[in-house]
Amino acid sequence: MKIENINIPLMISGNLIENINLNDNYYRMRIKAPQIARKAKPGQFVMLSMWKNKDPFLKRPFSFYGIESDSGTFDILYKEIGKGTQIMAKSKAGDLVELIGPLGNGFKIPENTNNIAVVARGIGIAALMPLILESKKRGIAIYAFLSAQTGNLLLCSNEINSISEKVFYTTDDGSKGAKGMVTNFLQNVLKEEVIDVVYVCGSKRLTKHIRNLQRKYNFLAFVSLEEHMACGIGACKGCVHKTNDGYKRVCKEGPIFPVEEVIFDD
Amino acid sequence: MKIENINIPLMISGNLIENINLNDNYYRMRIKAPQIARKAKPGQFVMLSMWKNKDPFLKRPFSFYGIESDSGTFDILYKEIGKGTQIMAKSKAGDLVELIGPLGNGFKIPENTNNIAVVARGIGIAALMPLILESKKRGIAIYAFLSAQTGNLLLCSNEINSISEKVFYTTDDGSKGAKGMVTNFLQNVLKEEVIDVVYVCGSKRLTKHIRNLQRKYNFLAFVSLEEHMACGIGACKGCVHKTNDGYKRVCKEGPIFPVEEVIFDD
Amino acid sequence: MTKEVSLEVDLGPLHLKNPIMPASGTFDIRCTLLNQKELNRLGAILPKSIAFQEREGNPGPRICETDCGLLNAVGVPSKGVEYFIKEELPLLKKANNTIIVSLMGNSIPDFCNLAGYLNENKEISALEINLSCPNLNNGILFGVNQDKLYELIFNIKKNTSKPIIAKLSPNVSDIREMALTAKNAGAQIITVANTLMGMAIDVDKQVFRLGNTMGGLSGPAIRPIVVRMIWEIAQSVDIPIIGVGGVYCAENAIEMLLAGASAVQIGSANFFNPHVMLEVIEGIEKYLIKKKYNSIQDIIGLMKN
Amino acid sequence: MTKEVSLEVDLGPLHLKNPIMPASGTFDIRCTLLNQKELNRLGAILPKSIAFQEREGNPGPRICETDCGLLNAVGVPSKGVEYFIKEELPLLKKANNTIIVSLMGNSIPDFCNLAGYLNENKEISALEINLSCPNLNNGILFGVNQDKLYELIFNIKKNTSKPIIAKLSPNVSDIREMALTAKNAGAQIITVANTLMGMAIDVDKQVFRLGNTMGGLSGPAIRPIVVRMIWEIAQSVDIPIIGVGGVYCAENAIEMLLAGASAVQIGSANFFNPHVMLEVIEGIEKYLIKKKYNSIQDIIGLMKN
Ligand SMILES: Cc1cc2nc3c(=O)[nH]c(=O)nc-3n(C[C@H](O)[C@H](O)[C@H](O)COP(=O)(O)OP(=O)(O)OC[C@H]3O[C@@H](n4cnc5c(N)ncnc54)[C@H](O)[C@@H]3O)c2cc1C
Ligand SMILES: Cc1cc2nc3c(=O)[nH]c(=O)nc-3n(C[C@H](O)[C@H](O)[C@H](O)COP(=O)(O)OP(=O)(O)OC[C@H]3O[C@@H](n4cnc5c(N)ncnc54)[C@H](O)[C@@H]3O)c2cc1C
Ligand SMILES: Cc1cc2nc3c(=O)[nH]c(=O)nc-3n(C[C@H](O)[C@H](O)[C@H](O)COP(=O)(O)O)c2cc1C
Ligand SMILES: Cc1cc2nc3c(=O)[nH]c(=O)nc-3n(C[C@H](O)[C@H](O)[C@H](O)COP(=O)(O)O)c2cc1C
Ligand code: FES
Ligand code: FES
Repeated sequence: MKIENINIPLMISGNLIENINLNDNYYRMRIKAPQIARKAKPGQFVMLSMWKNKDPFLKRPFSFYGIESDSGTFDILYKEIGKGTQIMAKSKAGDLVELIGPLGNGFKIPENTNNIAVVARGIGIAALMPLILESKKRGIAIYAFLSAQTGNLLLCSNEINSISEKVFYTTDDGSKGAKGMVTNFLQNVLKEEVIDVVYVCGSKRLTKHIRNLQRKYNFLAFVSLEEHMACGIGACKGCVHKTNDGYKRVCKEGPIFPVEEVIFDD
Repeated sequence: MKIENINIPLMISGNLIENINLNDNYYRMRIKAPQIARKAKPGQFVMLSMWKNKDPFLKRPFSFYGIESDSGTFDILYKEIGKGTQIMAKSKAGDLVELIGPLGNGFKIPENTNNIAVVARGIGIAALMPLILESKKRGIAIYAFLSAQTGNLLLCSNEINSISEKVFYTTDDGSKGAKGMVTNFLQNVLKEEVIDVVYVCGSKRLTKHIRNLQRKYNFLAFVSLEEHMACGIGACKGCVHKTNDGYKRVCKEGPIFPVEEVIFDD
Repeated sequence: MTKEVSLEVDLGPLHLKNPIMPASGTFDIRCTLLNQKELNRLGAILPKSIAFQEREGNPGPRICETDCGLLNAVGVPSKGVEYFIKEELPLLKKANNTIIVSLMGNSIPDFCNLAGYLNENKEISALEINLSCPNLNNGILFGVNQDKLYELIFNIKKNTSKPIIAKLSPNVSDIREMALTAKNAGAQIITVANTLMGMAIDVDKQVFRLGNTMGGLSGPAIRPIVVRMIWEIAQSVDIPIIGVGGVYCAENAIEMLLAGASAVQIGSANFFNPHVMLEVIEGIEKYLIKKKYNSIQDIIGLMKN
Repeated sequence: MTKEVSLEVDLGPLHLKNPIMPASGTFDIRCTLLNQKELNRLGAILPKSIAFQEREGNPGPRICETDCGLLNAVGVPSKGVEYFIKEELPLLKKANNTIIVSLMGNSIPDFCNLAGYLNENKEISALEINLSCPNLNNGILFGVNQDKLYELIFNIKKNTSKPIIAKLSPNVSDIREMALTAKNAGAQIITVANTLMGMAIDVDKQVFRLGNTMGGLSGPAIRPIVVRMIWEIAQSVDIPIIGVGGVYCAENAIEMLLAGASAVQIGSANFFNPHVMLEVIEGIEKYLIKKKYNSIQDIIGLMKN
């Protein structure tokens, strides 16, 4: 009777286990919430709040960065940018975290996938990390294409290095890896070999490049989109993104979309 | 040129030194803010906030409960009741406290005062405490009349016991001291001896009783009033209380007023 | 929860088991965290405004958080009335036996067609008329023009036998006049209010924060304005009122009841707390018990001039 | 602070060294934490509205905090214009060389007398007309009635040669009409906006939270509404605008400038941060430098339809 009964999200309180400042404005948070951790899939997200008063007003969406169903915890990798993330950055182990999740559709890894490329800029790697780990588990070869403003903002590079076939870096200032577009590296790879699926974080610029490469090299490609969200569960129709098939809710029909369906206005 | 230049309040950040839950919803907070602690006088108050976002929106007024100019700290005794005090109750040593103060006019202790009575209910004792200590220092005999809902809410009774001539208690439930109005005890004392000055916390009921006794026994009497405040410095005209001489700002002309000037509507 | 106390309210022809329901556009029966039993505990269910024909709604961004509030420029994406009846109404029917349907149109005939089309459906308990949404061709909004408002409600009435709830716009200088006009035109109930028109600008990027330039402000920020409007109408127009705007806890809802509302809708608060409607129902019950009232009727409109 | 960038603004006949000043009623020269030098850095000083004769203001409680906002029902306590000139104006003169005086009256003659009385004082740079405060005898507010607004401004103009700033009420359905009316009547500048009418009820005690039943809502809660109104006027009426409502940081003030305001008043934010006006001036300067503008003029009204 309820259409989405099968995958109904939960609203529960979690417990902050740790909150670590990685560098600059980047933090990693571990939250204990077994009911959510057990259901979470790569590419999905939670709506989260650590505030009781009404400023900030809404919950904030964050991708699962790590999922540990055994210990009933999940991780979030986040960047401090505004009101909500400032409160998160100051929070301490033991604090309560109000959660709604898991939300959204998650990444699809088609059967018989031999290799994938992940393309991310900065914090965009957060959503892709569990996908990388899951792919590794399934024995899929991973090509990682990572970019950032500067070297020390190339997040999780050690971890990704250790489990990927190949990792390519670019930084805007050239402080690590090359300068320039990380998708040029991808193009070089595509010239040499077949990549089954490309996954890209929500960066408009990167996604457009992937779309262009896709037209040429014909691979499956998925993007994880971000839009401002009020509810996260599909009720408010606030988080839409333009697609070939009209406006789609990022929280409900997404956040993962086939790259070829997404339309960026310019 | 600036009329109140002599006593211009400061706006500074203080440091929370400790925050102790005394019992139930009652807390004591020690704040390091030497510039304010050095200027503070009994009966004055600070406007305080420990929140950066806009809910709660205003600062909150609190009386000086303890003043230690040597260590540059002052104490606040407070009851957790709403948005602001809830945040205060959760705060920890090291947190920043935004302060404006010292504010208001403070208690007057006339020359040649031999004895005083202090009359307080519950948290009302907070503003009177530094007055008691100051009186003690000056060798003035103190009669304390304390009431509360129940015994364990008779705050600071040990401390007051140790420095007062006599202490009278009433509780609503009779769990400590007598039941009934604490001002009946005062009346008994007044029948026997002359009290130079009576100081009462802002309780409307107590103040009205004092006013009646004052008519009969003719003593000086001062009350510490409370009104909702926006600015605390006299600018907004928001915190007025009715007096014989029209509306007076509690933050500026008060919070301490001669009892006979104050008008309570009913 | 002891059942000593009655939460039942009557809004003219409309009887509710309790006064709490979602505000249109903030609740979707297809994406709710509430289960069947919980949905049935609501006083009514009120889905997002529907249009006669399919509409896609506004371009993004549609949502922008403000201080204690939310600007939205969702518009009214709708799959049209036929889809609504086929796909959504059956779900609503199973969830609750009081269903209020919110109507949106671009013109008077638009609204009338919609009302007429729905008139047969016995499952629908009342129609709420969304007066503040779209522009008429001549640029005048129903919600801020007394003559247009009268004409609209008067004509809708001709096309339906269902109770009409006029959902007023708060963007007016005298809400009492609008309520009176709606009543005179035939509305049996007033909902006050829809969102206040607002705007936000990203000063770094120098762009409007909403795709549609302006949007409607909802949330706690606006509650004092709405409470005032409820009270003004309650003092001057004899018509049952549904209050809506910024309610996020039982105390907020009780404030509206005391001001004169007979029912209360909850909108934006559902977003950060999908259980809020249930908590408010419980909280009202507790309040009545604590204050020793037998019925919620005892507190509706308690605050007089 | 490098001085490469100009913050000077012209509002018709009124020249300001920068766009930031206090909102009437939220700043008192006799009780400020700002020192002489700091006071002189403000674009202008604007004390609380004055009345011709002494008035005591409203009974308490006069203040009530709401979510991200503040309801006030202070009314306009005033010692009268004579006292103002003798006791307050000399202090203002020493503090800043642009003094704007806010006028409040119960009737048109009231306002005219006040304007006439002040006309001689060379220290006063402009008069701001508080249109939303008191009730006329017949219960119509100047700020929400076009005809009354026109009549009032038109008549005040006859009694003064000083620039007239019409401070509009936001409690209207079309702020553009009000701005146009004020302009046509002779106002050279518009301040938008005063407070939105609101109410709050203490549900435990079942009493109004304000002594005067209703009050005016100010603070961050209302900023999106005011930004929208500034923008609406800027798109349609050719008159300089002073924006006011909910500004508490440079970003908020810049939002209003981008929307079309040439100056910005700061009200309630002074209460929790008495240094806010100075911080905003510095913040605007930094923004202009960072974005490589030479003058604040480059960003005023940048957001177009
Ligand atoms: C599906 C999804 C997954 C995300 N995963 C991550 C993640 O793993 N790590 C991470 O650091 N960030 C992630 N983001 C972005 C993150 O939600 C924002 O950075 C965060 O909401 C900012 O909140 P704030 O209060 O600090 O910023 P403010 O600017 O104060 O927020 C104001 C409003 O804008 C919204 N907002 C601001 N930036 C964004 C954004 N980029 N996307 C959506 N809403 C935004 C906020 O939610 C809030 O409603 C994700 C966003 C989405 C939609
Ligand atoms: C001069 C003065 C001295 C005070 N000294 C003390 C003290 O030493 N210890 C103590 O516990 N309390 C004291 N109070 C009362 C204290 O200010 C309030 O308890 C506090 O503001 C409540 O804030 P809240 O956010 O927790 O409550 P909320 O109810 O959420 O506050 C909402 C609004 O109401 C105001 N408010 C609520 N209660 C009061 C009150 N009793 N007086 C003034 N404003 C109020 C708040 O400041 C705020 O603006 C004093 C008040 C004044 C005026
Ligand atoms: C995202 C969103 C969508 C809305 N859609 C509608 C709608 O379709 N029809 C309508 O009448 N009101 C709509 N509203 C207004 C709400 O029903 C309600 O009147 C308003 O949000 C104030 O209540 P709140 O403060 O509790 O949210 C919408 C509000 C929001 C936030
Ligand atoms: C306590 C208080 C008193 C006010 N008094 C006046 C006044 O006397 N005259 C006037 O024109 N506006 C008055 N206002 C309105 C402010 O000038 C301003 O228009 C309004 O508060 C919105 O700005 P803000 O959100 O920055 O406070 C008053 C506002 C407050 C909060
Ligand atoms: S956030 Fe509400 S529909 Fe996506
Ligand atoms: S609180 Fe503003 S005048 Fe007293």
